[in-house]
Amino acid sequence: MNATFRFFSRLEGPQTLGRGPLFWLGFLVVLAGACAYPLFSDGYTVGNTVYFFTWVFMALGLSLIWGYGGALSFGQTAFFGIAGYSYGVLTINFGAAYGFTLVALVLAVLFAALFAVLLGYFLYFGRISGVFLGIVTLSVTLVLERFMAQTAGPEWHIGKARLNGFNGMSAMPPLTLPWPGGDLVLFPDVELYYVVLALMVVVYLGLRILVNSPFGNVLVAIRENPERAEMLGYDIRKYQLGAFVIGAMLAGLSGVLYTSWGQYITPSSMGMTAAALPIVWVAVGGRSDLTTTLVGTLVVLSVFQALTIHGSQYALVVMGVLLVLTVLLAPQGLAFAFARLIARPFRSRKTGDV
Amino acid sequence: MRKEVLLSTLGLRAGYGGKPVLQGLDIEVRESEIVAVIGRNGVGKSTLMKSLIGLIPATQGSIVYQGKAVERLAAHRRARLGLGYVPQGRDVFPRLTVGENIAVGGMRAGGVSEADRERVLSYFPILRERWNQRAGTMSGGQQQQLAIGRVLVANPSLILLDEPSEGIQPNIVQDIARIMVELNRATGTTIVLVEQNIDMIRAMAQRCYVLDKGRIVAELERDALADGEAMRRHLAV
Amino acid sequence: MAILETRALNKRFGGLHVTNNVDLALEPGEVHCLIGPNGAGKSTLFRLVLGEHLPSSGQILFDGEDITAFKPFQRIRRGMSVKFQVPGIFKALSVRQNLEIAMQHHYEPAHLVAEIGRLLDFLKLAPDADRLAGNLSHGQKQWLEIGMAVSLKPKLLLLDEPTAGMSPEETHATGEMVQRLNADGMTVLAVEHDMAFVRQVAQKVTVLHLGQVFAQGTVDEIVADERVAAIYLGQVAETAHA
Amino acid sequence: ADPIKLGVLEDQSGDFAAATIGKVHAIQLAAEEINKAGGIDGRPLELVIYDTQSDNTRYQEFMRRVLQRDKVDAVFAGFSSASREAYRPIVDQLDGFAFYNNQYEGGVCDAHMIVTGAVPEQQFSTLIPWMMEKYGKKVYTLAADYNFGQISAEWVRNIVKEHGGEMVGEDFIPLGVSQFSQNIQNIQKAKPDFVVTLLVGTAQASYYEQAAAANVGLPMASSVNVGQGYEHKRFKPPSLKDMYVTTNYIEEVDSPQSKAFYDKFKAKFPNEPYVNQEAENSYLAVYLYKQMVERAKSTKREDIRKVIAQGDVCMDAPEGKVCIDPKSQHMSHTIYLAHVNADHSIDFPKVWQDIKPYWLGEAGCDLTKSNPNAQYTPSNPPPKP
Amino acid sequence: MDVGTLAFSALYQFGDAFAFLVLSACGLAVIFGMMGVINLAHGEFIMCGAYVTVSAAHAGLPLPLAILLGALVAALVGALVEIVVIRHLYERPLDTIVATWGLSLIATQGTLILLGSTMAGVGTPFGSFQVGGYSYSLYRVVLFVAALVVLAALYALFNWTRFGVMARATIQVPHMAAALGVDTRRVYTLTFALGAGLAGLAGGLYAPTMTLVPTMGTTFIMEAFVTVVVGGADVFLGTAPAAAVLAVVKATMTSLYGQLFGQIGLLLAVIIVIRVLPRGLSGFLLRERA
Ligand SMILES: Nc1ncnc2c1ncn2[C@@H]1O[C@H](COP(=O)(O)OP(=O)(O)OP(=O)(O)O)[C@@H](O)[C@H]1O
Ligand SMILES: Nc1ncnc2c1ncn2[C@@H]1O[C@H](COP(=O)(O)OP(=O)(O)OP(=O)(O)O)[C@@H](O)[C@H]1O
Ligand SMILES: NC(N)=O
Ligand SMILES: [Mg+2]
Ligand SMILES: [Mg+2]
Repeated sequence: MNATFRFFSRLEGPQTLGRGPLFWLGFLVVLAGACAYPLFSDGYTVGNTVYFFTWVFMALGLSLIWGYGGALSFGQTAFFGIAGYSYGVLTINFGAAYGFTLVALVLAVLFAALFAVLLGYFLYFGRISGVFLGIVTLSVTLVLERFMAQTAGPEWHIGKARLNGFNGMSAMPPLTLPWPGGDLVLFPDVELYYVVLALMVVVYLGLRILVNSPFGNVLVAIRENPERAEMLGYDIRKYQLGAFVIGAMLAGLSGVLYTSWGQYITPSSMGMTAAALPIVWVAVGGRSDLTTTLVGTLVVLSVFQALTIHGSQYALVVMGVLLVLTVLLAPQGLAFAFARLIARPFRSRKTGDV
Repeated sequence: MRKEVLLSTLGLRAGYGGKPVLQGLDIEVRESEIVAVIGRNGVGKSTLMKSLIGLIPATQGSIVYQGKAVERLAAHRRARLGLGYVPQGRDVFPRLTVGENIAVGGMRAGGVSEADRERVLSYFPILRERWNQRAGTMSGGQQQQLAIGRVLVANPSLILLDEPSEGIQPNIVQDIARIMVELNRATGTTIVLVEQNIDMIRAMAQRCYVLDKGRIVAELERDALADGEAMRRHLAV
Repeated sequence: MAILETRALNKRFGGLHVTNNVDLALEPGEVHCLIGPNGAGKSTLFRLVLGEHLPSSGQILFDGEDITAFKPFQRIRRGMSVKFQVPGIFKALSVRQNLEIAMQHHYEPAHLVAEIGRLLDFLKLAPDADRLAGNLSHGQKQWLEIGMAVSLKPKLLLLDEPTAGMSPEETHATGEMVQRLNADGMTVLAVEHDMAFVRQVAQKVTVLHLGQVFAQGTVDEIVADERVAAIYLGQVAETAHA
Repeated sequence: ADPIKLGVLEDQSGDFAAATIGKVHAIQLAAEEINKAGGIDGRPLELVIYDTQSDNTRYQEFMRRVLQRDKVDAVFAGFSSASREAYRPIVDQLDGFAFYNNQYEGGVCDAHMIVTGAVPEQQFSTLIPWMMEKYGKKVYTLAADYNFGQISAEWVRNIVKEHGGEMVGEDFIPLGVSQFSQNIQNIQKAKPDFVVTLLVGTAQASYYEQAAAANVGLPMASSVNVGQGYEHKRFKPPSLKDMYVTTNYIEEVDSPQSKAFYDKFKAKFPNEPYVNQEAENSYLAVYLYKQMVERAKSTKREDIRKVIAQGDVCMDAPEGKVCIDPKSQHMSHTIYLAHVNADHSIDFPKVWQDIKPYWLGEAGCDLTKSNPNAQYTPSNPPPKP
Repeated sequence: MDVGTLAFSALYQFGDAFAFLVLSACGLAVIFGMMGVINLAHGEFIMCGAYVTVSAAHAGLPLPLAILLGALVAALVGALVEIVVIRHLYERPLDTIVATWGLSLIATQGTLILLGSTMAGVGTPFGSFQVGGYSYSLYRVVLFVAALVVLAALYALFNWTRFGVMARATIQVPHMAAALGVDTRRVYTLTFALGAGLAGLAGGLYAPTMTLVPTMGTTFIMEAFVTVVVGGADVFLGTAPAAAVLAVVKATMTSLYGQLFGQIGLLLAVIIVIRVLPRGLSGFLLRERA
């Protein structure tokens, strides 16, 4: 009991919206709903929901880097792409047997992390900040896109895996779970749904603990006033780098899940439009909180998809209008505006007296 | 004989996003007067100054300047009517040069005349010396001098001074007090002064409001100001 | 051995020689005030000591160690802390969180909450603990920043105009706080223009002028120095709170 | 009777919209005609249309949607090859049946796919020898720097060599680039007899205007421009003067079938800026599908493929006669050589009948025997058995 | 080939790249440098200028006037956008990324719906000239001159006029500028309109040489951002040298290794410049200025 309490108390703090028994009760209800829902739904809806879920990791990572750390990374898609391609190259070369796809997933995320360490070191130890950071990260992802787009020729291959240029790489196996009596192939259906849902819950709770820890405190401090944070004795570059790498790994996780979901990865996943989308999700949801980011991302993804399905040629116009209105009318993000209305009984975070 | 009222507030209330700070303030500033406003930290002195110049809206009450209700006017309109404002914390334009900062100060009057510029530079010689230095790289006290000079070039008829002595070396504090008094005598410029520095208040002010928790709790006339002990008591309310 | 020592320290900005061959030594346990005209180079000297600026030449020693090339956070970890001239706080965070961030690595988690509470009382900010720091009045921000600096329990506390914008009363209280910290063994280096404060706390005073050490001595010696009066204090400097 | 459902995934907005809105309209036109005439075997044709917004991820989302939720019988999908590659794994995974009604770089050997567009061997084996004969043997290629451009350039290179010509230059242009001063100079320096322009997308089409402004004055040959992006209508004459294009259809084709098709199209969609070859490919694909379903008496892919295997699935399309090749499930086409005059009017110096999509079959793709779900290129051919 | 021909062609390629970088960037630079707003709808203002220019030319207006009209209309649209949307976001500049991205969606798709997927061009004026066996488009030279004129005019405007000083003051400490009598709202509106108008001018100038489609603005975006960033915070000091440096990089890489490397070279140049000079070229130029 006491241990449970301590566990929950580490999940809470001034850095996250929602606390107290009521909030967690609500959380469990939502989780139970999410677990039960495939039983009442069809394959398409489940597969489509998994598709939405795959993007959430990248959004949460950006929330950590940008919302908490104050550094706008415009290049999360670079890590997404690197991990996606890595997964493709690894599994095309080594197959899917013996649960190798899971090894490939881990390795791919590690590649993204490694790249983030290099890039992050270059950025933060070079004291690049503000919009310059955004533009450098954007440039990096655009370089990757341009480069990958022209790898159509036969000379561009890693082992058996052709990079295949702008058309994108396909034919990699989906994720598999080793299972007694034959591996479980995770096609975009119920099995994959539960795996990704579990991952999402773990990542969400893990990030909550992280941002409410002393590490999270320092991260927020750096966002507010880096000079002061340094003058309190913190090596701010290490904290920023830490957040950047974690955010990159989450983007990488999204990349692997996406690649496995559609058995396809393309340079456009690293292009300008793709790079702008995570920023939109996170900003619309409310970047300075994990929960709002998560909810906001899912809302934006489903609203935009629904609009595209039903809105015909006006879909993009309506999307644009919605974005502008959201920014104007819900300055802290849509989810935050809703949360403020709904979460009152949950004793929302104290935001002072503004 | 009393001069005409230049600026007055009636039941002035103002605050920050729903949080009231000024709780119905009545003050009167007469032409060519130097009035001080004193009070502890956080009682609302700067809030009063900001609402007078128009940087925060009055939620209730009126502000009358030269017989005209100005509480609905935007800050730049009030400035153009002759209000000058030296904020607490200087707020110079950091990436403009000293000269450009001065130029912005003269904007409301349509430009800085040679004579005005020379007058201000004679008050604060360091500004001439550093004419092309970026204001953000000036020392704290130098910035404060710039903030004051920037307002003086436009010859405002009423100056709102929020803690002008802050960060200034003692002998220049005395200079500033002297300059202000001279200016007041020579041109009839009216001054509202928020200060913690008793010497400066005594050197300048003819009258003084004591503020506490957003209300005027006392009004001291000239002779009361002479009593240092009483002053200190009020500042410590 | 001096706790802080600068040797032939120089800093130039373009053609401007802002710190000119400064040799300064601080004895452990002293309260040392640095005064001098606006633009004399006091804040710059602070920034050099803290590593915000790198010197054009010269050396800085802290506790016998050469820290000239250290990063700011490394210096802080060796036992300095600072309150800047312009208040540096975390504006969008609550007052309590500001202190928590400062203190979290200096206190056991179990004691942290209580310690924060004590400091809040001490700073008279308890009623404002859950407000955003950016919404405090100017003076309150000063207090908060002093509190953050002090909470690091530094060996050397650097204060740049700690009482700017404070009423005489509060200035006095700040002086008392400095004296108390000093009594517990903390060395303090303060830049101040408020001579009442200097008189209250300083055991030694250094006057900086045009980037150079211009005079040094006790408060009385400095106040009596006509050269200092001429460049800095003016004639009637000292009547009010003597 | 139950309707037959046809999914339509085409870009009606975004970068490619200019070339693809007409594809949707062509499908609507065909469906309307078929339904008026009693449907397919008495079953009405129902279209499920989504706008893929020139975005690969939308193809992935909507391909799942049409196959799983809307349960369509077949899907007509895709303009860019990248979008085709994005949805193809999903079609394979969900065992769907998709028509790619677009000219492309060739090589898709996938039993779940039928391709009605033209491929390089059809367009270049005709175009390049003709150009070399008329203008000379020195050739310069300016191509989009991605699969389509690179593979097409490879075809050009091979054919030029076979015919004893010489490549005097090759420039590859990243998609989205719109400034060509350096390339224009490179071309002038190499002094080719003609330039093969394989430029894709609206931005790259700016080349023509810029080359004309610099007075390059060389004849041009293309498999993709004019037929797809109707550049001769968009740019002011004479910037496309002496451009030669092999295409299986454009609205200027002067035959009774073509006229009839064009008139029907314009009657239904009077604002259509141009009826391009992809519109015709899409239109004929609907009729082809009708014929196959009626012959198979089923909409199941396996039944339809049995009909294809008979090797006689042919029809009279607006361009002329076309047939499906059972090995590759690609189409034979009538190839028109369109020539752009100084005033941007078009004439057709040459027409080739019944050009087969021979390469895949010769290289070893045989869908009647096995299904590799792969895409091959001349430098990456199918593994020899 | 003789040295003169070679030199001229190198110069021409440089000038061509320079003009494209400057004209793409200056509208963005004004809005970003002055207001801190990252305008992702920059390309759509360019498109607006191009569309208006071409429509006006089709309607019979002489091309130079049509171009000016394009710039003017873009400026008016910019003013409107500022008043309706941007004005409310100055406190949170990063949110303008989302808002302007939304605006760009509205603009591109709205144009597609209203005006169709393409528009017919007007053709490039002035013809060509010959230097040492190569023929060049004279209009590209005009573009280069236009870029120089725009740079000079901007520099003069912001450094030598009241408006310039007012605008820079407003951007830095808006409340203080207001308290000193500056009508900050008007300054913001005018500045944004100026940026939009410059984008429109770029669109108008390039319209005769390009495909006219609703998404045409995107082809300017990368060059625009790269130039602004390499230039650094002070746009008037930074844009010209940044465009010059980048034009050399781009022209050289393109001529040696082709367009792909021209583009990748540009992007790598950004990364390297920012690493070496974290505050851009203007930060570097200003570093020692007391
Ligand atoms: N921007 C702001 N947002 C919210 N509250 C504010 C803001 N600025 C000041 N306050 C609050 O308003 C009250 C009055 O502040 P004000 O700055 O007017 O005090 P002051 O009398 O000038 O104090 P000081 O002597 O410290 O300058 C204080 O409680 C302060 O916390
Ligand atoms: N980055 C810089 N570039 C140019 N000059 C500078 C820079 N920083 C400081 N200076 C100059 O160096 C001198 C010393 O400044 P410093 O801030 O150290 O003064 P100070 O003694 O703290 O003065 P104050 O009492 O006014 O705070 C001043 O003349 C200032 O203008
Ligand atoms: N299929 C093409 N042209 O990409
Ligand atoms: Mg105040
Ligand atoms: Mg100082």
